[in-house]
Amino acid sequence: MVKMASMNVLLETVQLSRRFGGLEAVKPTNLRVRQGEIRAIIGTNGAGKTTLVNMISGRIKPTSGKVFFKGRDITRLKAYERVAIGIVYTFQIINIFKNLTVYDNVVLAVQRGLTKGRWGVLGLDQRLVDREAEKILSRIGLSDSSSQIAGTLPYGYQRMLELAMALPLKPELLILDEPTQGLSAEEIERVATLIKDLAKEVTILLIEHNIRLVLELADTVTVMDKGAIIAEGRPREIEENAEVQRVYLGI
Amino acid sequence: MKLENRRRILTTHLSIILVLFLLQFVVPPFHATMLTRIMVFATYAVGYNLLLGYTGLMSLGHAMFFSTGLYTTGLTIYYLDLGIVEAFLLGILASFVISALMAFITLRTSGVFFLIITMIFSQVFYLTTLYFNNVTYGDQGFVLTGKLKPLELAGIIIDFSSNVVKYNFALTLFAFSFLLNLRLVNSAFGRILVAIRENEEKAEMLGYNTLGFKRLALIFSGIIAGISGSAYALIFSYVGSSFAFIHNSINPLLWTLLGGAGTTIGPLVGTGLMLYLIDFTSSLTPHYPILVGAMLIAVILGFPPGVVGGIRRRWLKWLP
Amino acid sequence: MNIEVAIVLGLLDGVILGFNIALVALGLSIVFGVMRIVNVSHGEFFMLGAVVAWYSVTLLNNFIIALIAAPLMVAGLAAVVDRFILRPINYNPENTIVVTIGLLFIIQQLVHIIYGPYSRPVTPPIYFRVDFPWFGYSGYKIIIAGISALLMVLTWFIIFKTKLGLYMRATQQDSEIAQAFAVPVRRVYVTALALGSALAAVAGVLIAPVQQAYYLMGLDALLISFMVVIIGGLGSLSGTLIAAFMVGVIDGIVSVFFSPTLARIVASLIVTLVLLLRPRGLFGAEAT
Amino acid sequence: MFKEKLSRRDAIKAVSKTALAGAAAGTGIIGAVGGYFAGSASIPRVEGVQTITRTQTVTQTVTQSPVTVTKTETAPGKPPIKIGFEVHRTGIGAVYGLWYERTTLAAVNLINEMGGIDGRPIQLIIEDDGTDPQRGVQVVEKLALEHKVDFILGALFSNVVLSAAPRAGELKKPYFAVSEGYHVPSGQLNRYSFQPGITDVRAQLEAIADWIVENLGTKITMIYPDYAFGYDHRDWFGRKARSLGATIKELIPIPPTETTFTKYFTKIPADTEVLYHVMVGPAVLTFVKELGEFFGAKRPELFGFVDSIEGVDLASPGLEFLEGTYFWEAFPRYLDGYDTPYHRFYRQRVGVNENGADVKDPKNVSTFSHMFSCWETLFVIKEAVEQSGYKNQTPADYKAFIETLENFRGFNEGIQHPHGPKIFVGALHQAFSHQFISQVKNSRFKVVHKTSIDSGLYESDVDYTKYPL
Repeated sequence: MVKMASMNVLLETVQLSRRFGGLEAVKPTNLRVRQGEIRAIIGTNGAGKTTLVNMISGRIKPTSGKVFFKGRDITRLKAYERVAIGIVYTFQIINIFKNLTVYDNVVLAVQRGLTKGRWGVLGLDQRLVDREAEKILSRIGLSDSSSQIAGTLPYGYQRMLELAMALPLKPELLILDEPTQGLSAEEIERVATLIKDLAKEVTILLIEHNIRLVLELADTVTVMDKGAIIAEGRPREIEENAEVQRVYLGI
Repeated sequence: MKLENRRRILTTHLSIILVLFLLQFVVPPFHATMLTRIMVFATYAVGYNLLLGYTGLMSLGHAMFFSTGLYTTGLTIYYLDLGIVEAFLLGILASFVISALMAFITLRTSGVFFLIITMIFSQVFYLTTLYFNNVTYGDQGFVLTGKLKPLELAGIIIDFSSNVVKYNFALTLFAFSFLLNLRLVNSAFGRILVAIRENEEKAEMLGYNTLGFKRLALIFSGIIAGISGSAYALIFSYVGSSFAFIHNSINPLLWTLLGGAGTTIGPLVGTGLMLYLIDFTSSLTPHYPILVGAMLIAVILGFPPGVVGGIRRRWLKWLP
Repeated sequence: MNIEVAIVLGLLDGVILGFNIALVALGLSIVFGVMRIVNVSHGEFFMLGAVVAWYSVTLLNNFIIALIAAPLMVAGLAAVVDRFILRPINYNPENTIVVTIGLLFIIQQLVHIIYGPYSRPVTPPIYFRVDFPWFGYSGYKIIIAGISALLMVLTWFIIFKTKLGLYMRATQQDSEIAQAFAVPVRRVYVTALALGSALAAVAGVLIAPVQQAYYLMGLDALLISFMVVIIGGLGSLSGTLIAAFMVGVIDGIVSVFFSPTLARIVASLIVTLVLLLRPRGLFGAEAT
Repeated sequence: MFKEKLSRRDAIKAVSKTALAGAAAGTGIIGAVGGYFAGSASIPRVEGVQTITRTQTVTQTVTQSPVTVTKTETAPGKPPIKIGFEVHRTGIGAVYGLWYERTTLAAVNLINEMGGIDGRPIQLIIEDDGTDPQRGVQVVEKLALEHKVDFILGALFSNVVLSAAPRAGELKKPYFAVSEGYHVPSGQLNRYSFQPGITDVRAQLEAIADWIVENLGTKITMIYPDYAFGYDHRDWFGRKARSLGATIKELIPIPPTETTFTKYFTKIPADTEVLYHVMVGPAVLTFVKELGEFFGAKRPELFGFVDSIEGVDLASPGLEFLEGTYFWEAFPRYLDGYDTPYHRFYRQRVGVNENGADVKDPKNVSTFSHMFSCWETLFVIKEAVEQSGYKNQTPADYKAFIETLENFRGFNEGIQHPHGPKIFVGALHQAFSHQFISQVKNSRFKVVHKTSIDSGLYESDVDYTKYPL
């Protein structure tokens, strides 16, 4: 049983593993994410990145092992409870309320952020909610299209919206699962700036294929292969790591 | 829901209630009784819509909630000689208990399975009313005539055998559930239900206890259905097991879909349309149930948003 | 009363009616398995079978014709339903239930108009009485069991030994992947619905001489096959059969020793338990 | 026996006097007069108990009926009298509904030919209730408030009667049930609900129990549907049979939804002498067939209720087993069971042949045993309107109408009452008549016994005349 980790470790997984039937998607893994860093996880498809972060965000249960957040064992917490303590996850495939207005999307996040406790949301000051929502909207420059149906926004804006919806939840650990997937060059730029901007306030766990972006953003890079961590270090070190080059860059 | 719309919405709903109130002075007596019936069943539909239209859960077991109110009120008056108020409140209490129970059992399933399990539980309830027919008189049912003690409010005697009382009692209950529903769906709560309907996974990742909110929705829905059941017992003074049968679960489904699922006004419109349609066609042909069938198919195939849903889509975007 | 006799008879009745229930439930199960939809009007197809039986016996004085005509007609009807009602709504599970409820009302009323409100008896093709030591029993019922068994073997053959069956099973596994492997999913859907409905119709024909042909007889058949299919596991053939015999026997025996209504209540509660604890049914495949 | 039983209630005492007097007189049927009789002033001659022995072969065909109707034109310019008819055109009551409608139309036509009611033609307004309690209430409201009918000819099925009658009471419309259920006389309805057309089930059982116990056996097993109608049988017959020294060996309730019955037969005790079965609903044929398969030749005596096979041809496949068994009939399906000119006349007008089937389609068997209640009820309304001087829908006129009706003591046999004379107990709002017991011979009913009217009378504390108007 691991004793409580040093103060600056925000998230820690201990021998965390998951198997689907015969396949061991994630072998027992120990991952440590420090407060305030941007941590990137890279690896080929099926390396187990998404499974790992899903266990961290609580969307799937681990087969064995534990997850600690700020030293507290949260392995048993449900996903929505983890959100409440500051672990926020954004999906790999854009996942917003496509049939609702941009405004409603943001408000749903805002009102959650404004309430503590289970049913607190039932008695909420609508004016306050509106004000907060406006702030968020203007931050991502969607104030004008607030009454537009979210699904009709350009792809990039949908991604921006999704990221923006994470803010009101006051995350301490923000898990971004391939946020630039399918975005155009300048859309990627916009997202990148937003991430840098966010990083001032929160710790970020970033799954990303776009190496350039990873090297540009990440403080630390973790490389996964076949469900296990094979390397970890500063971007530069990783770039030079022969092992990584072999499995990942295929060199 | 933006603030500027709130006033507009409230006035719309209040004026609908006002119109319903005024109608009783102008329409011929038969239509007054039809409206009474419509308002009772519209209340039922409002409850159903909260679950189907806003939370996206399709139940085939609401006859159970309706009948819980119906039987509790009916039996307590019949055997315990309770007053109308007590019996009515007990009816609400009972439907709360039952729907809470169901909320915790049935919501472990989802989709088609939720639909089937609610249907089966409702079937169990129906069979139970038959099984204990030495108490419930089963399919034959029992009558409350002469057992409804007139109420005395501030010197005014309220006698439930009078059509005026029936009408305004129905109106009061409808107005109550109508506005309660409006309040719910226009609140943060309602927005969460819609979020669950639209994308439960995302709603959970926004930190909402989706299961908890679904339970809450089912309970509200069940209570409102129960209220209409109790009201039916008091207004039409007959209690029988046919109200627990599956057909009575299909009715609110049809009414809601026809009027427009996920609209606050839809249930009233749907119920009104359907009851009048049946009353009209039944005098032309004995085979009016065909109409019910045709309607169900027509709405799903031809006009998914339903009447009010369509109006909202085309003209009044601000309608809740 | 004589307990042994009751049990013997309960078993006999249970198994023999189990066969008939199984036939109806099998149809429901195939449709769900392949298309992932619940056809609420399935019971009406059963009823149509019985009504057709009455017509062919009364007008043509021939029972066999019904055995062939009924399933064909119903299969045709099913194909129409698939094309003009289910496909347009993309087989959306909830909507399918709503429209098939609608279909239920329409079929019922059409039969009411054409065939009338009467509950009409149908002369069995063969009639003899089997004498057991303690009681007599209808020979025709035993024949029903035989034919039903035959039809189930046939169904099994179609599903496990033919290309069509392969397609069906593939679609049941995952319709997208099946599509990718050039399985004509749409046609598989039509066939599945037709086959499932036809089974219900045959069951209706067979049962007509035992019960009668009545325009409201469908709902009860539907509810029972619901139970069977859920206990057996939606989409699981073997499960459906075992469950059918279980339900048959339970109904056969319990309702004699206790109140039949109580038996129904208990059965329903068992079903809900199964749904909650093993959503895939007692004999259904386990979750992966 | 009647003495201490009837000493309670004056009404019933008066009745029994007339009945007994009738029994003493013991003469046949009275002339074509028909009509009502009030108080004990005019004593009707009512047939006493007699077992029909001699087979009456039908010589003349139904069409040559001796009864002559004096045709009268309805007084010109008089407004029609509106009668609303709540009928089961759909749902489980549909078969009955079909024939009830036909009988009612026949009666209305006849009455109008005879000059209508109080010189006013009857305008019949028909509404279907789908055999559904909820719609039943709606129909009453529609008839009373929209069509503004004077009277409502009510429903047959218990649940519909029970849901509709209270509403009719609230709307202060006289409601005439044509059900045989124990609803009206049980006192749970109101001052406005009557059942003058047909005897209620309790009275039927009171009347026939003696015969069953005397002629068929004392060890009785009862099979009945597991719902309200079945319980009426279980309770009322059970009580009466025990009081007559019979033992009920076993009670076997069967759910309405049941489709196969063999399994229940194992519960029938071996020493059962009489198997009392009342099954309503479509499953009855299966029931009988399986009964046959189960027992074969070695069966106990069977006593059943014609309700089971109303509208069903006795020659239907599988019913052979009923050969030699006994049935209760309210009104003999086969003319020769109770061959009177009025009966013939009635059949002719309704269009039913001497075998109880449609004259046009002999395969289409009527619900003959019950449907006469519509016919006779309409004539009771006519009688009461004319006696009470009811003119229009004022509280005063309704009061007069109801009180007049409550003062009726019975109805003489005639074209108005082809089913035979009736005793009417005003306090119960209920009529009492002969009951018939028939045996199945050569796939047709053969009446073997006709009970006296007063054997059906039971004591009751219900007194509708004390209910508010």
